Amino acid sequence: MQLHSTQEYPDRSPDAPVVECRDVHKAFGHVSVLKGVDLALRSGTVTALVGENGAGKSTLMKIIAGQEAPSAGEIRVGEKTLRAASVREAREAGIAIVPQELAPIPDMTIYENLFLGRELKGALGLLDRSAMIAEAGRLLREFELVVDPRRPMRELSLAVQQIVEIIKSTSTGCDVLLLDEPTSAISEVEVARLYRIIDRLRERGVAMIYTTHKMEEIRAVADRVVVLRDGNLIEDRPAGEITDDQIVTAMIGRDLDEIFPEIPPPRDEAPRLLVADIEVEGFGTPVSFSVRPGEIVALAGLVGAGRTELIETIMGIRRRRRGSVTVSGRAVRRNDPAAAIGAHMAIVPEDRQVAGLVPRLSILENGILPRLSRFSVGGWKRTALARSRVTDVMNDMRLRSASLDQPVAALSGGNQQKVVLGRWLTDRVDVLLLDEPTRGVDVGARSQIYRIIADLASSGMAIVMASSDLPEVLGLAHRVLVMRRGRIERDISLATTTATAAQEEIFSHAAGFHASPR
Amino acid sequence: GPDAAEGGEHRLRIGVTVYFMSPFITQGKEGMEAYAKARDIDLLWNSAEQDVSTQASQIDQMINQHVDAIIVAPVQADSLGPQLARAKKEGIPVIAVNATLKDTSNITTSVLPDDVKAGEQAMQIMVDKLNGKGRIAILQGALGSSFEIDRTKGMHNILAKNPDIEVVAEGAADWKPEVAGNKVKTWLQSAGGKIDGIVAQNDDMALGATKGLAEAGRKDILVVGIDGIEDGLKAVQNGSMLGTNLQHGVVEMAAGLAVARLVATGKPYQKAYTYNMPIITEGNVDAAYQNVVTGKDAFLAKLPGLVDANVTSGDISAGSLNDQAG
Amino acid sequence: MTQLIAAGTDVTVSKRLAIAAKVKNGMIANSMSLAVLCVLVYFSFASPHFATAGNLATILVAAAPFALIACGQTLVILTGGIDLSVGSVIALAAMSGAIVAKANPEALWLGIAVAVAAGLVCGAINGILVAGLNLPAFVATLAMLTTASGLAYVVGGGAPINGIPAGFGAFANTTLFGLELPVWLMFLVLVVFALLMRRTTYGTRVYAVGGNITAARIAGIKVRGVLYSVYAVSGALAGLAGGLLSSRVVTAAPTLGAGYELDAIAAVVIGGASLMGGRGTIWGTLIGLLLIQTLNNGLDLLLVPSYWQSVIKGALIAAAVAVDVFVARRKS
Amino acid sequence: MTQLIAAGTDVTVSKRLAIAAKVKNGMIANSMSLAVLCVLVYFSFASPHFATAGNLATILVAAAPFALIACGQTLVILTGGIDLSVGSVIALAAMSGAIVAKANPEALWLGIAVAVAAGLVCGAINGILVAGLNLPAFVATLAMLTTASGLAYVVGGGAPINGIPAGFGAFANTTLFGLELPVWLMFLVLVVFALLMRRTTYGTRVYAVGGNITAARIAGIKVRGVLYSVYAVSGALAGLAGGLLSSRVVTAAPTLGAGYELDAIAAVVIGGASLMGGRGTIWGTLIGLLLIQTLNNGLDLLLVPSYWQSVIKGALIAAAVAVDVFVARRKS
Ligand SMILES: Nc1ncnc2c1ncn2[C@@H]1O[C@H](COP(=O)(O)OP(=O)(O)OP(=O)(O)O)[C@@H](O)[C@H]1O
Ligand SMILES: Nc1ncnc2c1ncn2[C@@H]1O[C@H](COP(=O)(O)OP(=O)(O)OP(=O)(O)O)[C@@H](O)[C@H]1O
Ligand SMILES: [Mg+2]
Ligand SMILES: [Mg+2]
Repeated sequence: MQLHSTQEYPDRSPDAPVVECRDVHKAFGHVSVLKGVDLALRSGTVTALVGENGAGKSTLMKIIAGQEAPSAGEIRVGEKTLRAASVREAREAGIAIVPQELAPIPDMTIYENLFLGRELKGALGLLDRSAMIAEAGRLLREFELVVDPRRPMRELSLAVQQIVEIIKSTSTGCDVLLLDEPTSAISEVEVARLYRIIDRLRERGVAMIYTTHKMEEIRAVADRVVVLRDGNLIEDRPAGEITDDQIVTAMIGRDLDEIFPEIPPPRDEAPRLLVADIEVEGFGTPVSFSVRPGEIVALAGLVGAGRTELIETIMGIRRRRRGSVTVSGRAVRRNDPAAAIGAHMAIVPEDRQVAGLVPRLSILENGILPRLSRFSVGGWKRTALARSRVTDVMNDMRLRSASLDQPVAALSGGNQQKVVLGRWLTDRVDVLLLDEPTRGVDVGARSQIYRIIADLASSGMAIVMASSDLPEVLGLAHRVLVMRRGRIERDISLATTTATAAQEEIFSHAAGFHASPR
Repeated sequence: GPDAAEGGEHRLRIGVTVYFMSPFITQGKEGMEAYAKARDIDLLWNSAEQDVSTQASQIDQMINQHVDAIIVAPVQADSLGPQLARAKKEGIPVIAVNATLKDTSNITTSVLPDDVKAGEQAMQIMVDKLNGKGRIAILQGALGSSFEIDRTKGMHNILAKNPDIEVVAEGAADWKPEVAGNKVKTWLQSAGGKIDGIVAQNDDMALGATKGLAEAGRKDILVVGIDGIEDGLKAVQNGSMLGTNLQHGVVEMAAGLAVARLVATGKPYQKAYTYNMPIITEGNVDAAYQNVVTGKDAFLAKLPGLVDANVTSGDISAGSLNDQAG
Repeated sequence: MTQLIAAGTDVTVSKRLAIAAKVKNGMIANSMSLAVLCVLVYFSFASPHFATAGNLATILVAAAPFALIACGQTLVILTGGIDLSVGSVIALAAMSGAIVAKANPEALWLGIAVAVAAGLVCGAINGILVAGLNLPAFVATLAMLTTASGLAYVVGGGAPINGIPAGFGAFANTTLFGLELPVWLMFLVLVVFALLMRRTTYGTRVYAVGGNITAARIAGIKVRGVLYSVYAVSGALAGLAGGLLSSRVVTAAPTLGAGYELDAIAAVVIGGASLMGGRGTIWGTLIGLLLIQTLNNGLDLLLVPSYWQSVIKGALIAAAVAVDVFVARRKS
Repeated sequence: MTQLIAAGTDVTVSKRLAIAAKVKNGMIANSMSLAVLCVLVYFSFASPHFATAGNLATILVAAAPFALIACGQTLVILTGGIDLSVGSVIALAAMSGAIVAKANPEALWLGIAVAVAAGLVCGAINGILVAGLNLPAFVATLAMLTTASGLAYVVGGGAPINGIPAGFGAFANTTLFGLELPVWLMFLVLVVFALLMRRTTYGTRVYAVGGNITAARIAGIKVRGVLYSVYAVSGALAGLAGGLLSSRVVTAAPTLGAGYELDAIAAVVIGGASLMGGRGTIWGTLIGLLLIQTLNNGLDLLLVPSYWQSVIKGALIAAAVAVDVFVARRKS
């Protein structure tokens, strides 16, 4: 299997940097985000770029890729200084990026997205669609993704979109590849496939930056670790010469104790959430389960197992044709998120860009969005009350922002995630549905969010959490429901199973090795 | 036409395409329908919604259907050359009604108002009232239509003879009262309030002007219009307008159909018919109001006879004002 | 400077910051207000008749019906929609109102009420088409534009309504403290809608639906209700505008209001709103409206020929928005 | 760039699948085509004059100028923009062309050339405003609508152009194999643009820019160039339409083409395009156009009064699109 059949790669001296950032500064208005970053990437190496949410990682990558102009400093490729904010020049210099916030063209098909800007042409210079479809199919199969390349992008889950984005950037024959949290939406099986691709690119001499908040990934791919804090590059060492604790300390400027808090056992009361015989759209097998007050139930499974669909169906976002959802003994009207909210349910959706936030509205307004009636009298907004409550919860969440009146679009990805969770906590929540709750959240904030989840559970909330992050599942949940093809394959109690055994069981059931005969 | 022989008796099918269903045309349609009913004519009525291209297609459609004659109130004076040439080739007579067609080579005859004269008459009313000296403003219709062009021309004909009349403002209010009201108020500002009269190219704008003047507290300023619509006649009755010109759509358009019938049945006809708009002032406004508004149904009942007589005599505006004339 | 909102942040400080930001973004720094100011100053110098109380009142009276429909249009555009039908809804409302007023000379206010009701019905149908049947707003309101315009002719049998009692003019022509009733009504509507959008949860809902409809739905906002309401409001305001327009000239024609939708949409977009939804303010719309209306009036005052007026207006609007866009990009 | 031709993949199978998918998505399953078919069948029964060769030719001739501007409009809308100016660009182009034709009776083709050139200039200015100065397309082209309309009056001194040599009518009225030249031109333009959009990288770029401008930029597409080009194309096609229209009736008036932009945009949107950009096809536009033009012709043939025509057209368009939307949602 070879990605590039015809491209020739010139010999390069292994020590000469392929791309170099020189004294890069960036400020948004008065907010200084990068304060003089020097970074040189060498051919065939993977540099892990780590840092807290809002440290400036994505900003640095965007500057390298020509999507943003630096306030000062320059990007050099070989002997040449790239023109600021010119995507074209960066591309021509061989720089490709998998952006953190994906940029698919939803109305185009997978293959059109894959070949955007480098379409295959046949006779008369006309597009050769069948060749593109065939080649796209091959690239997708290589990623073990069984999906028709002619499907429009908009029909695909975030995970598949992310995979397509990875394939798109890794198959261009680039010399520099910037991966900005490429694994935030995909599960471990896909991550492993990504590692294989990265290894191949490394052999081919591609210089890579890899941003992630997951220590295992750093360990798996990185040759070198670079830590950004508050816009300064404060650590730059070979991966072998730095410990996990050192990385964390460099990132957050202090030591971090145990990531996972103590989780008290669930209360021995009647179930707070009762899901009975509901069908996940597109699958057709009824699903039932219950969650007690104080219990954290994790949904595990591979990408496409139907976890997101299940959660959305419970919340009334997806159509529920049959079955019932009961909260504290009262049935919740179906297909009506407002009714679910009225029943004190809350959701943190998987894709915050599409489903979570109104990017142009301020943090404050996004903060009160699900609780408009609480923060108003007769429709009149109680701004002072809203401001103080939202300030409180966002402080609890350790949100980094210039002010509550900043549009959420201007926040870093992890901080946006905090807004999406925090905004529910201004009022009572009985059932909390979390879909990949720590997607793109840094370790410090993640342990903070885990603590909050634990606190919420101990206060009697019922929590359902879909997560592709296995340590998170094992460290937080009381119970794991393993999903496959829209049904619950297995109900594992973590109180009675060891972590390794549980992990093995989750894997095998998710992959279908234990598939029950139908 | 294919349906021509129907019970031995040839029932006429006449196509009509008008520029737009303006109030005038709507009124005229009633006249045409009354006449068509009395004389057993099938009317194929289309409106071009102010689009020449649509009108060209409608004429094509009528040629396709082999009508006996086409009556056209053109969107534009100098247009439709190829379509009318085709009609001529197919032997279908074309009669222009209400608005002119510049190229007369393809039209059989026409029934037209004298818009230049209407403009002259409107301006003359004003000039007479001001004794040949004063400051006036002119409200034009939508620029470029033949009505606007001819009425403007007529007004300037009179102005040329009266050098002591000063035009302080002249602009288009697109035939619309609300636009005219705003324009007039603005002009009053720019003229420092020194305007003696306003001549409008239709009654709608004249009425809008009277409203604008009332808002500005200047009911002393004289206003003249053209067309003689219901509210315009009323305004002349109650003195808020000085005068207008009556263009009686019912009479004018029905005359067009009567002429088309002459042509289609091979009777003799004149090369052109002209509708002269009677001047309406305080003195004769009541009779006009009677014809146009209060006694409309009675008037329609005797319209076919009146129109046939008019077409024969050649004076097609006769009876527009005085019903006893029919 | 990025700062962690420390526990116990002083609320008043962040409030003061918020106000400062608002002033900066919404008013002083808005170069469009400056453009309007330039136009005002230019006309004041160019014509001695421009900056007079009487003329300013004339501008306001002419602006009033546009302000009403532009308010409704702002709401619609904020949700990411568009209402092309307002022009012919004005005509239909005016015709219906005029017929009723003519038939009930003893209860002329019925005319205005019927006009508003007719507008509301049209708006509600738009709302059903867009919110209920998921038609693209452009198609739905374009269909309504055509239909309502046809109905306006049907109502009057193809002709304008003449012979309306003179008393019907009272609504638009009564003067209160030196200004006509429609002007006061315009002020009232502007203030009410500005408050509605800034200070009430309804406003937040409208912004949320336009900013991200999926997120709004998941946050429990009844998206359909919001969509429905903005079209209904826009229709009702168009109906009111139609009633006032026909009261002003004491007549009603099926062509009344034709093309007004473009002026109203232009005002909203010149005022900084995005046709993609989620961005725009009533204040911005007012500025856009003032620019258009001042140009109309000033160019008339300077006796610029009608067609040159079009040329100048088009060029100036493009220039003003270009400067606005340029400044906005420089700032960010 | 890399060449990624797979060895050993069964190309023919996937090709066959692709065709099947295309047929399903683009034609048979498109309920809008069905709506057009229903309308055609209804009129054929309702009027003996409808389904005649002569009448179908009349429909095609009337459709031709709309097809030209609708093609350009499709491109503009695919990029997420809108071109409101086409109506008055038609007028300006027709006026300029007519003046030149009148002055050069020995070289009448100059008239058409000048019309196209005038349209191209207007389109290019739109392109500069949108792509270069980042004006919202709505504002830029609305300003052009106003300006070009004013200029059309200026060119003719406020009046239509009279006295154009009759020979100027040859362009639009010459018949070739039973159909007028504009009809052949329409076919040509439709085929060329359909190919352009489906089979060339230019088409892909247009879709990409409208689908997600950031992604397009990241993929190295010259976004400005693409934006610029679609407005220029739209302007040039409007210019050509203006030339043909004035040749058809051998006249040119400043009001020619007024309001055509709405019909063209309606055709595009009825054909399934999204005003947000990225979705739509030339084929869909053609279907939308056929619906509108067939309704115009058939209702005229049935002698439906013009204002009832408006009502019926509005209601039918809303209904057809509602069914289309409903079917599309059911499918997905
Ligand atoms: N357009 C913008 N306007 C203003 N501030 C911005 C903008 N984009 C980013 N920022 C700010 O810049 C800082 C750095 O953001 P960036 O996205 O680079 O962080 P990051 O390191 O990638 O974080 P994460 O791990 O959450 O993705 C953040 O504080 C963010 O609020
Ligand atoms: N590997 C795949 N191959 C083909 N289709 C897939 C694959 N993964 C996902 N899909 C498509 O995406 C749809 C939903 O997947 P989605 O990722 O939302 O499920 P999920 O269980 O929530 O997964 P996760 O939460 O891990 O992303 C599936 O119905 C399927 O059509
Ligand atoms: Mg980031
Ligand atoms: Mg999921």
